[in-house]
Amino acid sequence: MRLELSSLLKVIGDWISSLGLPVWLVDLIEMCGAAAMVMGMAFLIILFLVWWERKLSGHFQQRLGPMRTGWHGWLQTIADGIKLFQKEDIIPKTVDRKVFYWAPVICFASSFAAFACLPWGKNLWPTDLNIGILYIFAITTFVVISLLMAGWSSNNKYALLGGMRSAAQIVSYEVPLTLSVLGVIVATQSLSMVAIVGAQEKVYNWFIFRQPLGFLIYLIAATAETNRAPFDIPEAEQELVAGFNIEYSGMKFAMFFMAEFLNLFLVSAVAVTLFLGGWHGPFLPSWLWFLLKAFFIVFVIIWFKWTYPRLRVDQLMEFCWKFLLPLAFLNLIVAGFLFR
Amino acid sequence: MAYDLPVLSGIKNLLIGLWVTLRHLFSHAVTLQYPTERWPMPERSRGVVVLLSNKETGDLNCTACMLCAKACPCAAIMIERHRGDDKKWKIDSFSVDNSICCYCGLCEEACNFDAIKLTPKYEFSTYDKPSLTYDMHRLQELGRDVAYTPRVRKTPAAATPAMTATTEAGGASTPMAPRTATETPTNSSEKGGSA
Amino acid sequence: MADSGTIIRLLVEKFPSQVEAIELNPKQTAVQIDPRIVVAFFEFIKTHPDLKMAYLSSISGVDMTTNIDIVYFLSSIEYKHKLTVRTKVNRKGGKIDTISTVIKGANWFEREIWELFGVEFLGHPNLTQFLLPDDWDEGPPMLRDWTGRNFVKMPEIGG
Amino acid sequence: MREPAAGYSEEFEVNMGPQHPSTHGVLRLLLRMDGEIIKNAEPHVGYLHRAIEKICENRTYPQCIPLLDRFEYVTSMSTEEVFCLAAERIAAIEVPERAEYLRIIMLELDRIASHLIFLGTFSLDLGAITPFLYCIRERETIMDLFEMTCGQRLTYNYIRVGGVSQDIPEQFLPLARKFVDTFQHRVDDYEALLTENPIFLARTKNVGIVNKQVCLDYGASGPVLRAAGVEWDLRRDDPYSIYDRFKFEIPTGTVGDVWDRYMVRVRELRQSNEIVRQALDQLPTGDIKAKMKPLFKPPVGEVYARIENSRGEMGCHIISDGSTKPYRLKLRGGSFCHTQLIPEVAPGIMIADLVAMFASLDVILPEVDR
Repeated sequence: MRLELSSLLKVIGDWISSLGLPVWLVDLIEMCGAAAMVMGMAFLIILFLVWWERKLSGHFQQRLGPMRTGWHGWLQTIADGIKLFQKEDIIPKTVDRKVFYWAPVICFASSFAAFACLPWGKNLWPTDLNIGILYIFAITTFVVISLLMAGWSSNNKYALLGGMRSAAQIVSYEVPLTLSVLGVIVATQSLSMVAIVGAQEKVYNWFIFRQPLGFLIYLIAATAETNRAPFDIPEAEQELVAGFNIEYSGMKFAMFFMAEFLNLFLVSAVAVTLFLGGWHGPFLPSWLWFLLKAFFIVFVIIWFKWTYPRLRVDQLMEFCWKFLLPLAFLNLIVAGFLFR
Repeated sequence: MAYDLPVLSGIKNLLIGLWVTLRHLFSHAVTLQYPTERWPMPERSRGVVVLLSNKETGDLNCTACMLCAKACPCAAIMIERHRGDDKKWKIDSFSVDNSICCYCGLCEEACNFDAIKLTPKYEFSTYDKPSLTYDMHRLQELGRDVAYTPRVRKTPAAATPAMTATTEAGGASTPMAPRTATETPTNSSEKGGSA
Repeated sequence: MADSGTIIRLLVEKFPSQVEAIELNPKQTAVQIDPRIVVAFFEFIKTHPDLKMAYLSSISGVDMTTNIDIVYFLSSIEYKHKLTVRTKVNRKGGKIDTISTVIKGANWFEREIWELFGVEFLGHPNLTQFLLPDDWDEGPPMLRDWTGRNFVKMPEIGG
Repeated sequence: MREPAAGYSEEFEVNMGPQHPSTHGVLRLLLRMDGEIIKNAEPHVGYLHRAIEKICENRTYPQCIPLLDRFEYVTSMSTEEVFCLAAERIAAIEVPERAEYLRIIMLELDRIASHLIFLGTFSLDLGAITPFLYCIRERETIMDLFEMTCGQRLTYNYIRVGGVSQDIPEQFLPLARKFVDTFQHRVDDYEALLTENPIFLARTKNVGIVNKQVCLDYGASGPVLRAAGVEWDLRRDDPYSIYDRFKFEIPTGTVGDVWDRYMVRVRELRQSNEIVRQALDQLPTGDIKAKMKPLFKPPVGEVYARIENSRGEMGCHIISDGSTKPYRLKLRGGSFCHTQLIPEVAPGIMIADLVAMFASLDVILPEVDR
């Protein structure tokens, strides 16, 4: 009854295998199909998120946000995309060309690769790695490398400062992030995302109720991971004039821009899977539950951005190492006792 | 820690901040979508300078007395005139360079004959600077539809030609606002008008 | 709040020959001092217990066609009284001691007067150009007889 | 502040400005930095020098006023006031009651508008974008009040020597009263977003301290001086106009750090709001300009008038030689001295603090360059 997409996919899968193609070809097609679907889903989400953030920030500040392109400006992101696409992609002369060229690619690819093992709905996931959560955190640290590459290769003082700062920030917030997630893994005894979601059938055993401190630490560390508001030091416009992506323009800048929003959605999707019971929910189809919860977390993170001032670099580090980390350890110890 | 803060009051204030922004999320937007919705300009707002003309006869009120040109701080008003046969000044050309004009309204206050006025019009941007210098006809066209109440005159103004520099500073300039009774004894034109 | 009489009496006692009171249109406590004693004078009014004029509002240069006047405006925060101090410096190549050693705030005011009037401030820590464009070579512009290359005086709109 | 490692670390120079988003107007700060810590900061000004004083020597008194609006365009009402005050003292003109009250209303509204600009850009520099929009929303109401009376939103040209140019229209009073009543809650909103916010406190407490001694040395005035704990407000200590008829306190800080300067200005917002309310209550009827000849020709004289505008002491030194044009006009703005003290305070702090400290000085560059 609940319009599950997974049954539809099973029908397509059976039809392909019934074509009598060799086994390896069938797997290949299925994998490419899954990848294509996730790619399409990711781009749709980016389009929606960019528009949504501009409308939300508008209404937070008592203005309307984009209104001119289509009804309430829903074509705005497409217009931005076209503009960035046809803009001249300037590569400054004094720039280390290869590193400069590959930095945005790595940034976008690493945050997109983590979409592979997100459980979008009931048996609706590209792959179910048994080391799901570890894979996601491992892949997303590539972003740090790309920021350093961008900062260093742009041969520009401000970009260098911005790159260094963002690398230091993401590396140091990686630690409380993983520790807060360990609390959940201790309870579910498994790294696989599907198993984690499986352990949260009923609402009362969602991990947000069993691990509230873990959820809070995760949320704070996640906003820091995506370089967004109170922690958006790398492109602190006032001090460093756009930080590491000063020299980028055209599609390269678009790649960084998209990577940021992909990261934002990824972080909230992982939060939903770990703490808000993934795709479990009463009436609506499972994938819709997953998207609604993810967009709620995205709303909270956007909400932070438009309310809080920015922390200074050393305060940000001290907050992480001297405040968030001990809290994460405490949370892990409590989780250890709780789920013996 | 650079700032040792009681954590609880910190969290409380963070939440208060969130509540303020959320409250504004649902309040009505105050912005105006410009080309479609326009701001009703107050009638005193000082926009482009125009020359007013008599409703019936249609010719300019201006008697080429050069008071506005003297009063202008940026010398944006250029007037050429010649002495007509009946000893009165006739105006040849009157141009205002809108790229120099600073829209201060001193010319309007200096004019004794309601000839020049700043109207609430503001959309006159162009691509090239020379076209910002408006000549007499353009100023007159702009001023056609501008409503103004001519000043009450005690005796018909016998505007003697040699106008000494009398910048009439004082008294409300725009006709609509209540004029105060500032009797400014000027030797030339008789002007009064009490509120 | 010492009234102007006591202030001037105190000053004239301390510097008998070099300080005399002057009358200006709106009544105010103003003194004319000899440029040579500038530093000592300001040291005195800043530290004297009854005066304590430590707050320098501003220094303005005035081109009086015969010479250049430098006018200091001082007030005291504790006693809330004010003082205007005038000195004369000759017009071309005038020299006067800097008071930025006594009151640090005078630094930029003097630098501006050096740049716009051409008055030399001896011992000024950093007498370099700062308001006018870098390639300014038309001399101090605020002098009344100054005419630059493309300086157009506003036309007198006659009859 | 942690000292950087003793090992050799090569310092590098960074240009903050002149096209930097956080320098208000056009200021270039040449920073020699060792990593994040600033070794010394050297302000380069002069990008906005328009020689207002030279031009005014060739303009009659009424013609000077539109020029003075552009001297400090955020509170141009206070520049007009100080110029007219000086001219009236030379010519010994008595300004009628209603004109004085109108001037006070306009001045205090102008101070509120200027402090709102400060609040907006200050929080913008610290990263909080939303308060800027809320402050500008309030400022729009004030701009409408000004446009309704004098026709312009920024360069008002409203105050004349001897009074004001035009009387207020009918719809001014109801709108002004509505603004005065609702403004308190709006300030509560700003405070809720910023004042107790732990991130804001972390960025502003004990940061960029301009203590009392530095203030007095460099002639700092206004909120910067009051934040350092000195209770000095020209409206009370060097009274002009009719400020003695209004009840208002002078908020002062303690340490003189960024938070104190912010807090002094927020409290001043509330005080000015009270002054406008009292002035609206006591607004008498009567003439709006003194009786005088149309061509203003003051006697020979010299005066230095000064008023308390939102940035500190705004001074105007006029020397008149009896002609219709001022012989010499010298303008003194608060920002001139506040920019001067940056090299004294900047060494040793981080670049993010320098931005916060500079924003809290509320410096406006046209006032520095004239």
